[in-house]
Amino acid sequence: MNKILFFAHLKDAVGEESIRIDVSGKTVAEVKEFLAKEYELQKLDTAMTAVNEEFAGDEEVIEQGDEIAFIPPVSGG
Amino acid sequence: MNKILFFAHLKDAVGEESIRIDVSGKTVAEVKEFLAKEYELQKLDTAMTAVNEEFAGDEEVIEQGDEIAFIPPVSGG
Amino acid sequence: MDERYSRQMLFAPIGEQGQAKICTKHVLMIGAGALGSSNGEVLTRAGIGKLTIVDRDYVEASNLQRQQLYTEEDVEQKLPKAVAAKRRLKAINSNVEIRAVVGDATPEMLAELVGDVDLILDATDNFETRMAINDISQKFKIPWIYGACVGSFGMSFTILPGQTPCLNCLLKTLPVQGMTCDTVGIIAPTVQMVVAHQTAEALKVLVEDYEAIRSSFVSFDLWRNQYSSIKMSKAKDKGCLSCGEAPTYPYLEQENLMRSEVLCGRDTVQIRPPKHGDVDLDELSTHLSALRYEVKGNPYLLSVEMDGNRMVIFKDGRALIHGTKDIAQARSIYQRLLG
Amino acid sequence: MDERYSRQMLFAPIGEQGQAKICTKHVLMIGAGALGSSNGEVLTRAGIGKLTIVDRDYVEASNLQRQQLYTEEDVEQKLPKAVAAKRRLKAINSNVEIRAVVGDATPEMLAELVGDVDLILDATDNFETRMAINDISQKFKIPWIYGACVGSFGMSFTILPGQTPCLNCLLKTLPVQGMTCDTVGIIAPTVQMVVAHQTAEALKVLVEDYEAIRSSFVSFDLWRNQYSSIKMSKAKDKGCLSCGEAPTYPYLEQENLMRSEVLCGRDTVQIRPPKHGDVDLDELSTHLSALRYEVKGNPYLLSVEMDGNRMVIFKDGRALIHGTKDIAQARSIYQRLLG
Repeated sequence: MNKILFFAHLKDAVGEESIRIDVSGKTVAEVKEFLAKEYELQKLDTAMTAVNEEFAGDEEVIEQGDEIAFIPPVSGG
Repeated sequence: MNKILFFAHLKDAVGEESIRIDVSGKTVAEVKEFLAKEYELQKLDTAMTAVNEEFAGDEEVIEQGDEIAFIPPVSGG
Repeated sequence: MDERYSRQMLFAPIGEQGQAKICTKHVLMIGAGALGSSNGEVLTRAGIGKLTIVDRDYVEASNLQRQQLYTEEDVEQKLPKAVAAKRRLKAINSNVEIRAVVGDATPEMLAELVGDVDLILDATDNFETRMAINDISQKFKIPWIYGACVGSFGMSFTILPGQTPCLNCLLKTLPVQGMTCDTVGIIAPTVQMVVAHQTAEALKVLVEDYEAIRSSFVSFDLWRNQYSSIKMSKAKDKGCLSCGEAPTYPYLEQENLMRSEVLCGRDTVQIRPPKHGDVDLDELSTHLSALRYEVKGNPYLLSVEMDGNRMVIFKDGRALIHGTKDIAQARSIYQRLLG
Repeated sequence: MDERYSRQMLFAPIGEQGQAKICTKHVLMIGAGALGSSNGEVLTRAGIGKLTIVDRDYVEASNLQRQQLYTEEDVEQKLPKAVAAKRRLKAINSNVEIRAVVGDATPEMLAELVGDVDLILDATDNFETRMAINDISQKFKIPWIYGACVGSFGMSFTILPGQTPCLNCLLKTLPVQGMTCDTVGIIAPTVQMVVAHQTAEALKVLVEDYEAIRSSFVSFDLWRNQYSSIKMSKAKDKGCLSCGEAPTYPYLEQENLMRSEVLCGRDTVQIRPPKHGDVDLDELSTHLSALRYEVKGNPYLLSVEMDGNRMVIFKDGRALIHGTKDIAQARSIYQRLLG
């Protein structure tokens, strides 16, 4: 099982701060694609991904128990 | 085993951000007394205590695996 | 108005309705130092209806490093902070009604000012005033937001009467000696970070978005890269004399307050803490020497020369401030050093 | 000076030595909007030697809700932000040398300004300028501090050439459309919190306390009560064209920049992003309507009336800004809406 955390407006789009779902074996890119479809999230492809509070690239493979978070970079200032 | 986290100037006084030590079975008050002696910390009696990121009173008993943190309230402004 | 607050109304949790609420609300802010400057500016820019500012000090050179409403000219004129703050805030937003009160935030004064107040913002520099704010908040059912900082370390907690634990639940007793900005220093980013938390919570209270209010106690250290958020519901104490089932509001009572009196014919103010404490004179001496004050002492007392005053501090917390008959000034000096 | 910075020198990690360093350092700040106002004020109060401020905009009423250096008078006078900022900062600390540059922070300008600069502070409102700052930082080996915010959400990351990953490692490509303060709003506490992180890091860089520098990427949401700190060392990409083994500094090259040109005889500026994007016109239309702009559109383009200008945005990111021949103004309008 994995925990997926959503930050900022992603939290509102999904409707929850976190969900529990098994995505072990998938790459980060595949998880993004899956979630984008499931929750109609448009901007996941530009979101930074953290696995267990550490930066993860698109090709990283998720393991059992990993906690995944998505941080959408913003440009305002 | 327990993990004890030190914030702010307590981190400098102890010399580390966290230590690992078994204090299960002791109350929060007893842990404070023990640490105060061990590390010559004067102000632990007024520090707020959190166990597993939740407020804990002086009489609360520590269990195996609990993570303890001390936050010293300050008055500046 | 639409144009001025457009970016704030675009923020969905505020919107037009939230802005309309903000514009009718009255905030009482205790203190116009570092936290007060910055809190006051954020709320004034946000367009609150009325802001009452209470402060007993005047602007000094050492304030300029972090107290964002003040300029070199305010220092030259030795303006009271509440007055200098009002002047700048009016230039920023002339629509906000601002009342400047120069004086000590005693329980009596707080009770007088609190009439139509929707929120009390803590920007004081000592626990005694905070405990009085805490009791006033409970007695009159007005939310308040605790904020404090020293060095690179800061904290905040939102207190809603009838819901959250109160400051007395957390502290149980008045800490005798805390670190203060006058003893271990302070950097401006710490102030900004406390204020970010306080004003975000203030906006939630003002637009009545109670679900969004932070129920945890936040603390952080910007130099040591720490951040912690502690769940607080277990701290609520039914027996608490401030917020429990049979409240007595102890910090509004004379016997629990710091007493101060002008000593007859001596140009000296005596200050006595409510309980006999145990001041660490060695540590205090080290800090004050680092501050370049001339410090002499023995195991029973410490004598400090500072800016034309001489303060003698005894081990039990009692102090004599020589060279003044002004009680508010003497209390300010005392609390800046002893927290 | 001793008195003025006494509370900052009392803070042990700065001390007298740190203060002496701060007073000799030169910071280049790009942008004088919300982040720029507050960053500039903190550093000026802290007593940095020299501050160079670059900004292309003038003060507008909608800035006052969060841009802390500006007053109603600045709006009336339509002062350029860099000029108004300098005026206020000089009143706050006349010891700091302040240079105000009114203009667009192009790669050429950045390369010219960067001579003796010790640190670049990011206070811009768009990724294109940030990527140029990032390449300049790598090319000239100058640290920079990324900061950004929108709504109640903000983030910061400290980039040290030769040590940490850079912004190009994280983003890989320029995001076509981000949320901006002009499309989804912003509250002032978010600004203060980003600035708290940026200025704490700035002070660490200026006093050369490299051990204390935060190596994680911080992001937070003050309304949703979130805070996250992500370890970043794995993000460092050896093949990165900005900081890798064979850097080409792509965002300093003309072909990767947004192009803009005055259309001959038409009082119109055309803007073309470096790559064909895919703008979500529906979403943009919704945001702009909420902002009370008059918006018309079809599946291929959107036409927006705003403050005397009309902007036509095409689905590939190209835009025409009618009613101006001023390229800097046109770029500002474009980037405020499209990020």
